[in-house]
Order: sequence, then C-alpha cells, then structure tokens
Amino acid sequence: MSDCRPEELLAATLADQIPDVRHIAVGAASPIPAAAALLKQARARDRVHVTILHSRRYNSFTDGGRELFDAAAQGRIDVFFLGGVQIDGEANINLVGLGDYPNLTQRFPGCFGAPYMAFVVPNVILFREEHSTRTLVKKVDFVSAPGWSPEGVWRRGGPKALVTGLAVMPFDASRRRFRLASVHPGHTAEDVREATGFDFDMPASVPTTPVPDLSTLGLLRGPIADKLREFYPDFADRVFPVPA
Amino acid sequence: MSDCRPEELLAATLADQIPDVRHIAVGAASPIPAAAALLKQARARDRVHVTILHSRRYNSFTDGGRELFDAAAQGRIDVFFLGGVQIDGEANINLVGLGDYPNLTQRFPGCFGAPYMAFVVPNVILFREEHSTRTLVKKVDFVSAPGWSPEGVWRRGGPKALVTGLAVMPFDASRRRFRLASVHPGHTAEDVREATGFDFDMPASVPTTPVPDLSTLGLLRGPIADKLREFYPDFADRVFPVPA
Amino acid sequence: MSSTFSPIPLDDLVAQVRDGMLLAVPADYSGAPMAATRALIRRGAKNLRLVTVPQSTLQADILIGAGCVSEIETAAVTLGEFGTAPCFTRAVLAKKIKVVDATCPAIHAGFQASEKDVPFLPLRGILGSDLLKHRSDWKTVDNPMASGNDPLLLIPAIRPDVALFHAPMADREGNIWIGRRRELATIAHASKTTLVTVERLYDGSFFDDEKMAAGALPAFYVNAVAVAERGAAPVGLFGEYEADIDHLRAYAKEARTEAGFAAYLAREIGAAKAAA
Amino acid sequence: MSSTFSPIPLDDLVAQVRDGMLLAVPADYSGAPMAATRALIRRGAKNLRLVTVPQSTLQADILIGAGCVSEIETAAVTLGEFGTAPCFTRAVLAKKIKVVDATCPAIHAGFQASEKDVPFLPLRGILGSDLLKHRSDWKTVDNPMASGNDPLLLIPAIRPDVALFHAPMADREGNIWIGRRRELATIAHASKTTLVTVERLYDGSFFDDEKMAAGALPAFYVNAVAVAERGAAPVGLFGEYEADIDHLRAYAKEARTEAGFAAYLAREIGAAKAAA
Repeated sequence: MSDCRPEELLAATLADQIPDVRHIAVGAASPIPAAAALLKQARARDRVHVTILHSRRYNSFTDGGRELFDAAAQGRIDVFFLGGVQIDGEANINLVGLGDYPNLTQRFPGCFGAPYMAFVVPNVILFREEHSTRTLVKKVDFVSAPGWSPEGVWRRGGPKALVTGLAVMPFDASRRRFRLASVHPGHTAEDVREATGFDFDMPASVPTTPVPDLSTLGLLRGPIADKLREFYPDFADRVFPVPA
Repeated sequence: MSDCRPEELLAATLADQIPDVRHIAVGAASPIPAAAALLKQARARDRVHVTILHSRRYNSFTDGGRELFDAAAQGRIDVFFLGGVQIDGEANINLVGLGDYPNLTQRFPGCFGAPYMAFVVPNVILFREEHSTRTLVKKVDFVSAPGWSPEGVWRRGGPKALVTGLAVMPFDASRRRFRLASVHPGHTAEDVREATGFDFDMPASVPTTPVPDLSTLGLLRGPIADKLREFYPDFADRVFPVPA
Repeated sequence: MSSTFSPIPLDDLVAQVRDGMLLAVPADYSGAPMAATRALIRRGAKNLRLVTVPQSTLQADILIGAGCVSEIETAAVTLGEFGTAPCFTRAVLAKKIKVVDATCPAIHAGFQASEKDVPFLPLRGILGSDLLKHRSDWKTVDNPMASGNDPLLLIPAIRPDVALFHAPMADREGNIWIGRRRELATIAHASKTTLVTVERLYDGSFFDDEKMAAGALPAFYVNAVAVAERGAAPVGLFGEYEADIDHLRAYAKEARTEAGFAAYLAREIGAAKAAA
Repeated sequence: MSSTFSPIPLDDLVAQVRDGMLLAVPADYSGAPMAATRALIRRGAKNLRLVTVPQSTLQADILIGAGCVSEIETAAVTLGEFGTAPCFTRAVLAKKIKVVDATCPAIHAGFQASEKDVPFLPLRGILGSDLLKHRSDWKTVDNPMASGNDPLLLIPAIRPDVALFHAPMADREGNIWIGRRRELATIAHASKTTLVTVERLYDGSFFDDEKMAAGALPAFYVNAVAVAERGAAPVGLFGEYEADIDHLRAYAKEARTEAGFAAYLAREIGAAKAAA
C-alpha cells in the first residue's frame, strides 16, 4: 500500500465493481469514477464505450443536454456513478440539503439527474470518499433518489454498491440493505461499523480490499493519467505528478 | 385575362387570401401555393418568412422532420395550404381514398401532416384546381382532417377559405359552411353551383375574381419565377417560359 | 467507439434485417437506403413490417412490389410529382398488404416516445380525423393536467426492430454524419438495431471539429455500417446528389402494370418477383 | 429571415428582459450569457423567475447575489470544482429566494412539452424522490396506455417568457450557430422570446453550407441579437474558449461573504448591490 495512493486504490476498486458492459458514463466533477471507467475500458476484452460528461474527447453526445438521459432511458448506458451528501442504509441519497426541507440548515447544489439515472441505469455505483456518520446516515434528510422502489413501480436499475474511502458495500435492493464486502488496507471492519450511521450486514470475516497490481497501477499512472489530464488537469497533476 | 395564365390568376388569388403574417409555410408538391407565398412576401410591408419544404433555399429547418409540426404547434406558422382529393361542404378533406375504408376502390397517398396542421395553423387555405362534383362533394369518404371541431376540443386554426380553378369560397367554421365570394373571369356563379357537390351560401350578386395587375404579374414573371425555378423547374418552365 | 470499427459488406448488413421485423426507413429527403433496399429484395426478404418516417416514395413502393412487405405504417406513400405509388396502390386495393394509416407528427411523436422510453407522447390536433377510427392503439383521454373537459390524443411509442438509412459519411470511429437530417438521430435512438449505408468513409473523427460534430450521430447508436456509393440513387441524397428524375419518371410509367414492374425488378435490381 | 437583420446594442437586448419575467438560461457548458447577465444586473433587473436548463453556475449565483431573482427552478446551482454557489446558498438559507427543485431530465421534458405545445410529457423514474412532495405541478397518474397498475410521472410544459443565451456566431440572416449544443434550439423553440448574444457575425448564410447548417438555429426563432465579444467569459464557450479558472476560483473565495460579493459586483460588473 505504501506505493499506492488512496485515489488509485479507489479507482481500481470502483473499476472492480463494474460488470462487463458496453457503455459506462461518468457525470460531472467525478475524477476518480472517470479513472475507474477508463481503467475498466483499458482492461476489458471487448469494446467498452466510456462517456465522460466533463470531457470533450470522451463525450460524443450531439443531441443536447437531454441525450444522456434519453440514451440511459433507451438502455444504452449500463453503468453510472452517483454521490450523495448523505447516503442512508436503504441506499437513498441526498443531494439537496440538511434540515427539514424547505427549512434547510445547509443547502447543497441540487439533485442534478440522480432521481432519474437511479431508475434507468442498470448498474448505479454509489461513491463517496468520506465515510463517516455524517455522510452515511440512518435516514437521509431529503431523498433525492430512492435506493429501491415498491413493486409495481417501473425501475430498470439502481444502486448496486457503495464504495467509500473505507470500504466496499454491495447493496441488495430486495432486502434494502448493504453488506460489508471488503475493508480497505489499514482499516478494520470495526472501523467501518463505527463510521457508519446505518445498520448493514457484516460477515464474520471481512476480507481486505485488494490493492491494485503493478499492471493496473501502470495503466492508471500511464495512459489513464494522460487521458485525465485533458479534463481533470488539477486532479491528474496532484495524483499522477509528471516526474521531474 | 387574355394576358394572364390560369396559374398566375390562382397564385395571385391565393396570395390575396393570406393575411398579414410573419410566417407562411408551403408543403410538398405545391408550386402555385409556393408562388402565392413568395408573392405575398414580395408585396408585404413587413418582413414575411416563407418556408417551402420542397426547397433548400427556403427551408431553414434544422431539427429534423418534426420541426415543421413543432414550429406550427408553437404558433410560429401562420399560414399553411392543404389540398384534398375530396373536400366537402364542412371543409373536411380526404387524402386517403374512395370507398368504405379500409375497403377502398381508389387509394391515394395518405394524410401526410394534414390532420395536425389543420388544427394548429391559424390560417389554413384549401386549394384544389379541379372544381367538380367529383372533388367537391357532399361528404368525404374519409375525413383525413376535419374542417371544424366541436366545442371543448383544442383548436387554434383551420380552413379559412377554399380556392379552386373556378372560385374563391371563404369558410365559416362556426356555421360549418362555405360562401361563394368571387368567381374567376369567364365563369358564372351558376357554373360554380353546378360544379359543386355541396350546398354553400351564394349572395345575390357575386363579383368576379380580380385579375392580377401589371405590377403583380411583373413580380410573378420576374423574381418569383426565378425563385421557383430552383425547386419547381418543370412548373416554372411551363408557366413562366424564359423568352427565347 | 474505439478504432476497432470497420464497415461490413452490404449483403452482411441487410442480412441483419430478418423476415417479419419492424423496419424503420426515412423519407426520400433524408437518406433513402436504396442500395440496401435492392439487396434486401435480392435476398428475398419477407413479411417486413415497414414504418416510414414519416412517408416514403420509391423505396416503399419497390419493397411492396417485390413482395417483401406485409404491413406498413405510414403518413403517405407517393411518387410525388410523378404520381401515385403504383405497387403500393395496387397492393392496398388488392389487400395484399395491411396499411396502418398515420400522420407525420404522430409518427415523429411515436419515435420520440421510444427515444425517451415512455409509453406514449401526447399530441394536439388530429381529433375528429377518421384515422382514429382505425387506430385502436391511439388513445383519446381527458387531459390529466387540466381540470375540465380537454380531450387529448396519446400516441404510443414506436420501437422498430431495426432502422435502416443511407448517409453521406461514416468516420473512422463509426460515427455517422447526418447533417441537419436530425430525424435520422431520432430513428436510431428509437430503434433496437441501427444499420447504415454511407457514400464514403471520412478519414478522421467528426469530433475533432465542432463544425462536423454538430451533424454527427454517435457510433454507439449504430450496429453496422456498409459503404454503398450512390447508395440512395435514384432517390437523391441531401448535400450530395439530386434525384434521378428520368429514372423516377420512367419507373412511374413502367410500374403501372405488374408486368412492367417485374421487368423493372429484373433489369434494375436483378431479382425475380417473389411468389405472392 | 431577409437581409433586414441587424444586431442591436447589448443594453437594448437586455431591456427586453422585463422584471418579473420567467427567464430561461442554459448550463455553463452551452453558452452562459455572462455579458448580458452583467448588463441585466447593471440595469437593476428585479423579481426575475429563473429556470436553468438544467443547472447553472456563476450566472445564477451573481444574478441571485445582485438581488435580481425572486425564484429559481433548477436541477442544481454550484460552482462545480470550486465548491457550492455562495450567493445561491446564502439566499436559500435566508429564504430570500424561492427554489423550485427539479431534476435535469424533468427540465428537459418540460421544455420539450412546450416545444410541441402539449400540456405535459410523461417521464419514467423519479417516483419516490422527495422532489415530488414539493412539486404539486408534477402529477403522478396511472399509465393510461397500460391495463394494470403502472404509476407514471407527468411533467408540465415549461414556457419561459424569454430565453437568453450566448453563442459563437450569427450569420447575415440572423441565424445562430449553436453547433451540437442542441438544448439551445429546444430552449428557443419553447420560449416566447429568444434573445441571443454572439461572439461575432458570420459573413454569409449558414444555409449556403450544409456543414454549417447542421449547427444552425433558424432566425425565425430569434427575436434579437447583440454582439458581445467574449460574452460568456469568465465561463467558457463551446469550441471557442475555456473558462477563466483563476477568475472562478477567486470568485468562489471572495463571494463567500456578503461584503466580498459586493466588492466583486462593484469591481467586475460596475453595479451596486440592489436593496434587499
């Protein structure tokens, strides 16, 4: 681990959550998911299309702002990443604010496309670096996008897993519950329990999240860092500094 | 009249039916309405936009085939021309076929956009050169677009007048009835009555449709003929032959 | 799409249009896939259900004449200034095909509904047209957003099995240049599979130049591309070539009889008329 | 549009945005009209109801900070990588503006409904989001095209009084080049009045070249055009220039306090903050 930066571990771990698919899309301001999508693409046997909204090179939409959502509705986007100021134990996410809406004590930007993408994209991966009882709560103050839907409500997809700075937690929508699948190196399952505001399934033995191997690190630090430099120059320079 | 071709009379007469508007659109295969629209544009004091679907120069749509209909829905198209294999006394038009649909004895191309344009365009002008009991019937075999709608049905526009090779007949949707307004030179009101399969209002005295004045003929034969040559070369060559 | 894109032979492309499929084709002003249509006829396609966006000319007429079509949803089939479509007219009157009569904006709305994966789109107008008597799939409801009586038509989504059209260019990534014929994008978005023939390949990526990008359909909507030079002829292709007027005028005359159409089929397409 | 087109001065253009109007503006990736926004602030616009398509960054924040906005419908207001939008956040928490929270596809659908002049568009998803608790104008119905229980959300049409955006070029006929930023076409189609600022005039007609035509918004949707060089700065403009990162970073810091924002307003815009 000494040789692996946290962002590299997270990108590789996110990439491991991505099934074999045709099209991975990454929303705004998401450098680590972008790195994960490009890593998945680089390691895939078949052709994988990656859309990174922040990029010019990785964004071939030509039908206006609605095209991301229409393409997702058509089933053409297999994987999307969502964050949350708060995420709760039923995989509901809050992007709006803290307090009793509309009487908020803190205001965040807003829902963006989350209430829609969480329904139409088969594999939604939740990603939030900060793993604390402040971010992972029993019940979100505002449900921007629900983690599950009652029977009879049309829903193609939804959250499949949550990746944080501490752990990997798959989500079972039928049981409305997360499970601790692995803990990142340097932390324990007990650390995760203490830092999590909701209940989740904890197996008797929890493995350590594998660190990226040399070949993965080579991809991240080489071709993927070069690609990220186009649209996330600050991130790329910080995480993948060009050797002097 | 000796000096005025029938097509010129019809184009000028159609142009006279067009109120002062911002945007006149002309559908496919309509050279005389196209000439009328360009004539109205040439004589208008204010800027008039003319869209001629058949043309490249007079067609600035860039949003695909739906844009004509969407623009009309937005109220951006003030005048449109419709024809009909049959037209009846309530201004219903038939573009589909003769007989008891679907057991037709004759089949025509189909409705195109008529069932929609007849509702959303404020001023629809019906145009059919052949004025006979075959084309102007008591009741159309198939209502492609109704001439009027019952109360409670959203409708911005509809047929305002019918122009044929014989006459000009304004339509009163509230009374569901045509009125004979003028008869083209060389014909009588009685000719019109005999050639029309439906009842209509006939004033005691019916004026003759005015023939285009020299300035109008100059416009038609000069700049408008030149414009038509781009997209209706056969028509332009036939009606406005270039002097040898 | 990565650099692994490469076009396939025309016959392999049309092999993906299987008998019985719902096939979407554009109007003659937006890339009629005539070369592909001739290949379809040569391979003896059967029972195609055609949906024209929103109308068709020569393409629908020869597909129908050759016996490839069992059903057609359309706003109109005509040869335009050259008169009615002879094979279409004959087949309808003889009840050899089923016509599902529509109107242009309803077809566009059905494709847009599919593009958004919603069950329907509402549309104004049309109420009172006899079209509604024969479209049990169209539904008139009381506008659920209004308080009073406000009848409103709902048009169900149209989701073709395959879309087939011709365009000027594909680039090296498989993106298609459609210019301002944006109904081609909607057709591709709405369809399960999209097959495209192009005049030529463009050496580079449309996305390297924002001016070209503005007219591009992204490769991830496109399942296969074949190069077919003058692939829309004798129909015209936007920005490329005009229709072959003499051909169309002669067709309108020749196809007026069954025998004349059979001769056209043999001579121009190299196909015998399929058994009725 | 005929040759009578000519651009007007920027101040005359923004004079057409009257107090209390529903004003549509694009996201920062599709032509934020920053020069026009500064002119609006200088003229002391009041009680604007803003709708962002679908989100906004600096533009909404300074309009709100300057006291021009009473209400905003938006999917998000943020400075992106530079953090939350300080004036927006402050105004919301102090209840100085009303926020109508939305989500991107619902805003797009509302504009598309208006584009087709239908009362609503249906949309999948979103059900179960707390957004619905606060959107009495959104309606959940049982899908009228299905036989069973199939709840479906209806999004009402959004019809702005005026749309305002910045684009690279207007041609000599008043057509606007929007490239592949096609939401600008939808915004114009849906709005009663469309006002555009452009970097420069293009000598000719986009329609003389199909490659340019593919990215054109026809003049008949556009009510007025003003030339404003670098009219999107410090936000970027597609295909033209990048965002001024230093400016945005400094703004994010300075506007954290009321006093800091007032200093920014005076220095960068030449406007005093309007009375609250």
